[in-house]
Order: sequence, then structure tokens, then C-alpha cells
Amino acid sequence: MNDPLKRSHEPIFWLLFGAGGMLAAMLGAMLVFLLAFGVPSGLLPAEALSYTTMRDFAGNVFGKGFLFAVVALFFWHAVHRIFHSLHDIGIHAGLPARVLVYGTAAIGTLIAAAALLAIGF
Amino acid sequence: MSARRPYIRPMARWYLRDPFFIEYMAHEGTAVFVWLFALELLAGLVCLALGEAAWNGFLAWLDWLPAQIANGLVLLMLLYHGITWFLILPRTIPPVRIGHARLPGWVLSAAGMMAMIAASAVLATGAWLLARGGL
Amino acid sequence: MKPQTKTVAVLRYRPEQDKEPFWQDYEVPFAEDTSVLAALNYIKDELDGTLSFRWSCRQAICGSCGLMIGGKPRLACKTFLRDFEGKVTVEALAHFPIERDLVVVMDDFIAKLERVKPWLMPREERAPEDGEYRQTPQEMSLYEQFAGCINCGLCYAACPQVGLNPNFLGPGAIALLHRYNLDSRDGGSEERMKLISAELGVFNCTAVGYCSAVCPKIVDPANAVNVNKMNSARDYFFRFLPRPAPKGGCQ
Amino acid sequence: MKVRVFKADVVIVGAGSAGLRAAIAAAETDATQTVALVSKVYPMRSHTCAAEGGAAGVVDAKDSLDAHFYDTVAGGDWLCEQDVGELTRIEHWGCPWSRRDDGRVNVRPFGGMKNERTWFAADRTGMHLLHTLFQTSLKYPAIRRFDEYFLIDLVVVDGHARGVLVVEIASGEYTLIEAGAVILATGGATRVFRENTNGGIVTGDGMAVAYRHGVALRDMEFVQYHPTCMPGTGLLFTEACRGEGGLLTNRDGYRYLQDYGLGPVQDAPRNKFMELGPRDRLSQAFWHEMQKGRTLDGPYGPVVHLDLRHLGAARLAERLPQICELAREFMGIDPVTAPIPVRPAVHYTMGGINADADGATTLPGLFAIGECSSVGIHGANRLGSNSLSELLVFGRRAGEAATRLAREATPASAEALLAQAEAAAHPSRALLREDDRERIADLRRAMAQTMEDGCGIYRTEASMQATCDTLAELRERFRRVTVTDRSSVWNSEWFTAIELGYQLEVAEAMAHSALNRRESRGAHQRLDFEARDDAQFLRHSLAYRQADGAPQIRYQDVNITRLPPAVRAYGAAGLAAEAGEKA
Ligand SMILES: Cc1cc2nc3c(=O)[nH]c(=O)nc-3n(C[C@H](O)[C@H](O)[C@H](O)COP(=O)(O)OP(=O)(O)OC[C@H]3O[C@@H](n4cnc5c(N)ncnc54)[C@H](O)[C@@H]3O)c2cc1C
Ligand code: SF4
Ligand code: F3S
Ligand code: FES
Repeated sequence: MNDPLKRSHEPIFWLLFGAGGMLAAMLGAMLVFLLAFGVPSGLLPAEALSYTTMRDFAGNVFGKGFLFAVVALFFWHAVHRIFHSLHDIGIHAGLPARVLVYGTAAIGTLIAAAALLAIGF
Repeated sequence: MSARRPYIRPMARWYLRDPFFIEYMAHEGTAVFVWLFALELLAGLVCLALGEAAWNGFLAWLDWLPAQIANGLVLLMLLYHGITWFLILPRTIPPVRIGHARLPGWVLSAAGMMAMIAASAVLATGAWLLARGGL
Repeated sequence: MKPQTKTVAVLRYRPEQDKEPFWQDYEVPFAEDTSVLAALNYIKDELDGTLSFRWSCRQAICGSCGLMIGGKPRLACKTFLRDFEGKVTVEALAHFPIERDLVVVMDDFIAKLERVKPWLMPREERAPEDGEYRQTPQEMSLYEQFAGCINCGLCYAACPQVGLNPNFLGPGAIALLHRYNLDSRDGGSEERMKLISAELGVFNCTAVGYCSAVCPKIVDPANAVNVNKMNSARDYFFRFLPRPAPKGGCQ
Repeated sequence: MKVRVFKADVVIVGAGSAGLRAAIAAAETDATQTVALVSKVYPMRSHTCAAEGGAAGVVDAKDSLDAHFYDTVAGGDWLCEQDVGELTRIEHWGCPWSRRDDGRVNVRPFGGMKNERTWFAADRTGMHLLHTLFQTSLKYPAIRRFDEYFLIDLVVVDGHARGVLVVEIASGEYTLIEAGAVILATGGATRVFRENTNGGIVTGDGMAVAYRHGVALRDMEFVQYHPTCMPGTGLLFTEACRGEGGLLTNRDGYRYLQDYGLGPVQDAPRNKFMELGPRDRLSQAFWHEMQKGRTLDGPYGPVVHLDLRHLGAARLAERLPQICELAREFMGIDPVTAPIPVRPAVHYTMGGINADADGATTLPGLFAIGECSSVGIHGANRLGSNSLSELLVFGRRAGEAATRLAREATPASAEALLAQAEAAAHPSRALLREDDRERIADLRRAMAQTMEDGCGIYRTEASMQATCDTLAELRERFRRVTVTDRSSVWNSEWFTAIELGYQLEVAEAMAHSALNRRESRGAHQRLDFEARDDAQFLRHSLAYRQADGAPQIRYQDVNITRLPPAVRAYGAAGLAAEAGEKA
């Protein structure tokens, strides 16, 4: 920090972090449950995760939006916290670590977008 | 020359100094599991895009016992994330007032957790309806 | 009857003699109402005149006597020996440089308070003859709690981000800044925004929240810091738009 | 010994509300000058922060300046001069004064005042006032603070105060601050007593320093006891407790104040009646109850009850939060469900450095304001909430007057100043010597005890004489006092020793002034001279230091401009007296 009065660009990442955190708090646990245990537990019928159901869901505009938001925002939420935790435990990595950590979120976001586009409408 | 020689104490392992900090590190740590879950979902999306065979491979992975155990852990961590997120909430949003009095933090936390339960229920219902071909 | 005694372990440091701090035990008589400050004064008067610490009011209002007691930031004058099992440890406030014994260097903390421009920048100038500014109890209740800060520094000793990055403006100073921003008489929010949004500003905070947990005056500095993240974010994205009102507060 | 030099135009010692107000006034009068502001603690630690109740200022239409003048003078037993406040300015600087629903400043009743005129900020008035002033002072670049610098002495050249010698507490290094005018705003001295409401820093430093330079200490015999304090620690339960309707009861649950000319009993709080009578009367009533065996016994001696229960939890939480916190934390008592045991403790020094309405003293270039001064408004008994107003009014006047004086002052020679400063540093260095004979704590305890024994709520010739003798002996013993700490960084033991030296001098001035006043007036009550004696003693006392031996006590006429002396009565008798006067 050479000029401590320089404007911080943190708001961008912080907003993504906050949005992802809120989404994960509201729905995260239930999403994991539905995906991993929904069918085995008997809560969901077996066809819930079938290829056609999921394709239809991902083909729908709202479904697409939902899936994209969940994947991307979860990534951005997670990397923000992870980066700060690195700082907390004394790894004051600078730009390279930032690029590495936030990079996973950026790449994840791009891949998610590509996959969703590939699935088509 | 002044004899002042201020001593600066090290910060090493500060997070073990106080139970409060241990809890903080624990809830920050949930981020790793959020990240893993995002990765899992991403993998599923890619499989979905690659076609039915790939998707079924993904479903098989979900049924694999080690993956089930891992997902169980992720589930617990996301639950912990949700609860702590709402416990912190009163510190992070502008105070809510009724008249002059500021609503106590626990009311906001409780409201948040109710919202979490409600949203989860809506999500589960939606998924169920979707599977039934409804919606 | 022999009075009860308790061991008080004090972290000593005399820059002219000691390379680094060391623990020293003192045996102190105590009653139900013996505060840690009273114990320290007993040590100074009766056992060891060379022990240095700050104090004055004895009633939790001057903000002098912040110390780590039992490992937590507390005011010595309103912490009582009765509340500790066995030995009581007393140490200078964490995250501040130790000047000597229990006295820390406050310069940087005070400079941060000065930096937030903690004075009323009137929205509308007024002479004393024109009488007071009107402010309803409702308007006052918005900032009143933040005005209760006594600058004791406990929140700095609680906040690990202050310890990790001494540049961070810190919870107390931001609470003070927030106090003026929320005052209906004040129009200086925009001027103070630069500081909030700077690299030394609110985004150093990771919402640990311990600052508010230890605050002896229920100021809730964590709230001041975190609410200003939102204010700063709004400023970040909308700074190029014409501003509707000069007041930057979010409520 | 090296002495650093700093050149200022005005130097102010003390950064409580008085000092801060003066600094702001000086900076506003002339923004180009340098105003050095010295304090042995960070400004917001100054003892003003402890004031709870409020500050007097006339805002209500039904009130008037004349009425405030009358109350102040009557409360001060006709030893007062005049003036009243600039609280609006403080409001403009952001002070969170409590408000009415329409947004105007709210006022509350206070003891000895007929109308509600006390401005308050919850029960943290002093804290809010002090912080507002400190924070406001930050916007003036002319003000250069010396936080945690300790006043050692005045530097006087050719009979003119030219600056101060201070020590930086953190490093133990001396600095000479040169200036054309010096303002002392170092606060009170009640720490010379045992049980008292004041903080540890209230040790009369400025009074002693001025006194050593030949300035008289005026009216030092008048020391205020506050009637409702925590036994043991002496912590104060503000007068606002009674303003809000708190009751004082003895061991029989009886509101004993009605037996001491403060009745009849009122259902609602009524100004100048019962619990809202002046402090001296209330403290004296306690003493009489104690003599009659009608007090209760507590672990720290006799107490009476301050009963707030009937106010209810909600009102207590809103109006008196700090009081409730004090009682709960320090005494384990919840005022909502139990009465609070209280007793009188020393609270305020009415007397101080003899100064005029600009704060100017008899030593050219030296000003004194705030509790360390005696500008004459408190007389023999200060009314609650008058002193915060005093800080502001006289702080401002002195800041302006000192600026004018500094502008005109011809500079003294730098060598003469430095030589003076070096000489002044010697006595303080001398305390750091090897021999091990008298302990600071022993001397301090003996002083506080003898002051309480001899100069308490009621005094007699014999008790005061004994105190004077003990103090003389303590002064002798102080020559052999030992500081065990030899370091230069934050050597607090050294400063404690210097403070003790200051305290002993101030205590002597108090005791001798008291011994010489052969009458009872306000806070000075003698069992051997029970009546007020206007013929002989309607005069200010002036204590002058003598190089060795007891102070010399002289008298100065009171400047009576408007109100002739009359009977000082409260309660029903007060109403009767007032009616008689108007007739
Ligand atoms: C518990 C309590 C409650 C009170 N309530 C009220 C009330 O409700 N209403 C009211 O009107 N009054 C009240 N008073 C009285 C009032 O608070 C004081 O009279 C007033 O605050 C004194 O202010 P000051 O500026 O003169 O001094 P202080 O605020 O005491 O400041 C003294 C300053 O001098 C400095 N100083 C002293 N010695 C040295 C030295 N050697 N070197 C350098 N600096 C030095 C200190 O650091 C400090 O900055 C109360 C007092 C107490 C104790
Ligand atoms: S916010 Fe609280 S803990 Fe921090 S300085 Fe102010 S009073 Fe102390
Ligand atoms: S403890 Fe520190 S990290 Fe933030 S919430 Fe408080 S400032
Ligand atoms: S001594 Fe003043 S806050 Fe503890």
C-alpha cells in the first residue's frame, strides 16, 4: 500500500461476495441436499435428476439464469473469503495470489456461461 | 535522544488466541466448501452440455459413496455458513428501527433464518413440482 | 480474618532495561468490589511503584484504562477480580505498540480519529443568535449510539485486521465518522467518502465483529464499518452520476 | 539536562472543556497564530467527561437571565459575580443535546435552580461536551496539541508569564513552550480529600503552580460535597437522579430532608424543595442524620437511600442509563428494584486561582479558567450545572483576551527564557534521587485523611488546626520522598510525586483559609461559628504562599452590583422570603 488514500476497487468483489454469500446462505444447504440426497432420501422422485428434466430446466431462460447465478456467485463468494483468509493466516500474497484465487472464479464463470449456451434454449 | 523503544507484539497465530477468532476462522472456512460445491455444480453443467452419457456419468459420481460422504460434509458446511451468515447480519446492515428503538440483533438474525427456511422450502417444492413435470 | 488474595500477572516491559516483555506476578488482596484498576493501584502504591498504566475517571467514561484482561480487551475500572477464577492476566492493549508496561502508543490511533474530520460541517450555516438547529429525537436516535464512543481503543485491540494492517482506519474512527455522517445537521458525508473508500478504509474489515462485542459503550462500530461498505460501493458505481442529495447516509 | 524549545503565541495548559474552549476562541480570534494546547492526558480523558447532569443556560421563555442570576447568587450565598452561557454554539458544533419532540433543545430541573434551565445530553453531558469540543478543535490548524505533556512550572521573566516548562511523559524530556500569554485550565483539586467523586488526574497542579508564583488562591475553604455518591469509591450519582424524581430516605424510609428546612414534602419534584435543594444543605442534612443515628450501616460506613424505584424501568433506562449501569456493575444493585445506598463525597473546588472576568490573574500574562480558577461565580456554593457553563463562557473570554495580550507582548530574550526553564526543571529532577525514606502512597493517604477529618462537611477550630499541623509536617516529610522508578519512559511514579507536591500546597491553602473564616457560609460550616457573619466575612479569602511556613490569608471585598445579601432559604421558607422581598 503505497498510497493509502488511493481508491480501493474492493466494492466490485465485495458486492459479488455479498450476493453470493446471501444466496448460499438462503439456498446453499438445500441445493446440496437436493442434488446429492434428494433422490436417495425419497424426497424427490427418481426422474427429478434425469437428463431430460435437467435439460429442460437448463434450457428454460429462468432455469438458465438461476443456474448461472448460483454457480458464478458461489464462486465469487468463495474466492473472496478464501483470499482474505490467506491474508488472515499471514500469507500476504499480492497480485499473483489474487489473480490465482479470483482467477478460478472468473474461469468458472466463463465455463458455466459456455456450458449453458451450449445447452441451448 | 529519546529512550523510547516501543515494542510491537507479533501477530503469529492470532486466530488461536480467542474462541471468538476460532469461530471466525471456522465460518470463513466454509468458503472452501462453497467453492467445492460450485465446482461440483459446474462439472454437472458441463456434463449436461456434453450430452446424456456424460450426465449419467455425473449422476453415477453423485451415487458413489466417497462422493456422498463429501457431499454430506459440504451440506453441513453450507448449513453452518447459512446460520453464521445470519448471525453476522445485524452487524452488516443498517439498523432497523421501530420508533426510536433499534431492533435487537437477534430479531434480525431470527428473521434471516426464517427467510432461509422459507426459501429452502420453496426451492424444494419447486424441484418436486419440476420433477413431476408440473410448474 | 486474613483477607482473600488473588494473583495478578502483569506483562511488564521497560524499554530501557528489557529486551522484550515478561510476566510478573503480584499478590493482591481483594473484595467483591475490587476492580482490576483498584488492584493495579494497590500494586503501584504498596508493592511496586515502577508499574506504569493509564487511568483517571474510575467510572468507564474517560477511556484511559483499556487493557487485555484475561486475554480480552476490557476497561480495567469496570472489570472485577471477582469474575476470574485463579490468576488474572493483565496485558497492554493488543495490536498497539507497547510504550512501557501497560501503556501503549496511542499516537496512530489519535491520528486516525483526527483524519475522519470529526466535526460538524453544517449543511446550512447559522449564527448562535439564530438559535439552535432543529433536530427531532427521531433524527438524533440515528447517530446517538455512535456518539457514545469514548475512544478507549478496545475495538482496535479486538480487531485482527487492525493488527494485520496498521494502516487500516479501524472500527473506532469509522464509528466516529459515521456519527457525523448520520447527523441531520451535517453535510460533510461526501468529503469523508474519500477516506471510507480508500485502501485504508472500510474494505479492510472482514466483518470479524469482535470490535462490537468488546465495546464497553455499545457503540457497535462493526455496524458503522459494514454499513459504510454499502455506502462506498454505491459511491463507487454511481459516483459519475449527478448526486440527488448531499447527504450520503443510507437511512 | 536538555530543554527543547517550542515557540507559540498563546499556551494553554489543560485540555478539558475550559482549555479546549479557550484554544478554539484563540484560534478563531487569530488564525495565523500558534496556540499550544498542553495536557497531561489525551484531551478526551480530561475530567470534564465525568460530568453527568448538565449545563445551565436560559432557553425557556418563562425563564430569564435575571432569574438565573438570582439563583446563582443566592446559591453562592452572595459571594458571586455574574454571567451566563453559550450553549447554542456548542449545539452548532454538533453536541447531541437531548431534544424535545419538535426538535428544540430540552431542559431539565437541577438543584437550587427555580426554573428548568439545565441543558443535558442524556446523563453523559460532560462526555458529549468534551468530545464535541475536542473534535471541533481539530479543525483549527492554529492549535498545536501537546498531548501527554506534564506541566512542571511557569516561566516568568521580568514579572510577566512567558511560557511553561513541560515534560513529555513518553520520553521524560523537557520542553520550554514560549508564549506571549499563558492560560491555566488544569481543573480542580479535590483529590486532596479521601472520598471523592473526581478522577485520579484532579490534583490541583495549575493552582499550585500559580500559587508558587505569588498568585493568590481565592475562597479555597469552599469545597463542595455532593450528597449522593457511592460509598467506598466515591463515584457520583448525578443530581439528575433527584431532578427526575429520586427520593432520599433514612433508615426508617423517612424523607428526612423535610426536617432541615427543605420541606414540605412534595409529590412531584419541585425546584428548591426537598431533594432539589442545594448540595451543601443536603450533605449537611446527611451529617445530622448520622449524628442522630438515623442512617443505615454499609460496609464503608453510614449511608442513606437514594430511591429511584418509583420511576420505573423504562424511564430509568431512557433518562439515567449510566446511573443504572454504575449501580449494577459496581454495587450489584438494580435501581429498578432496590434503593441505592449513598453518602456525601467531595466533589468540586469552588475556589481557585484568583482571576477576573477575562480569566486574567494578578500576574501579567497569566490567565486561569475552569475549575482551577476562581472568577467568582460560584461563591461559597456552586450550583449543579453552573460549572460546565462557566468553562465555556470564561474559556472563550480568556482565549480572546490572551490572544490580544500575546499580540502586544514584546518578546523576552531567548536566553533569559531558557535559563529560567532550566532552573525550573531542577526541583523536578531532584525528586529522582536515591535515598529511600518517605513513600508517596503513605504521604498521600495521610493528607487525604487529615483533610477529611479536619475540613469535612462540618468543621471546628480544633479539627482544622490539627489538619494544618499535619499538613505542615507532611510538607516536611515530602522533602524526603522517594521515587523508586528511575526510567525516563512513562515514569508515572515520578509524576505522581510531583502531583503530590502540588496537592500538599493546595491542601494547605484550603485548610488555612478554612481555619481563618470564623463563620458558617455555604459549603463552609463550622460547629463553633454557626451563623453567617456578613459584617466580617462577606469577603473573599485570598491565600498567599509563603516561602516556608503557613500561607498568609488576606481578604478581598465582594463586588456586589445588583443583589444585596439576604437570607438564603429554600423550600417553603424560600418562597416566603422571596414574597417578602418582592413586597
Ligand atoms: C462526577 C462529576 C460530575 C459533574 N457533573 C457536573 C454537571 O452535571 N454539571 C456541571 O456544570 N458540572 C459538573 N461537574 C463539574 C465539572 O465537570 C468540572 O468542574 C469541569 O469539568 C472542570 O473542567 P476543566 O476544564 O476546568 O478541567 P478538567 O476537565 O478537569 O481538565 C483539566 C485539564 O488539565 C490538564 N492538566 C491538569 N494538570 C496538568 C499538568 N500538570 N500538566 C498538564 N496538563 C494538566 C488535564 O490533563 C486536563 O486536560 C462534575 C464533576 C464531576 C467530577
Ligand atoms: S467504539 Fe467502543 S471500543 Fe471502540 S473506541 Fe469507541 S467506545 Fe471504545
Ligand atoms: S473487528 Fe475488525 S474486521 Fe471489521 S467488524 Fe470489527 S472492524
Ligand atoms: S479509568 Fe476512565 S475509563 Fe477506566
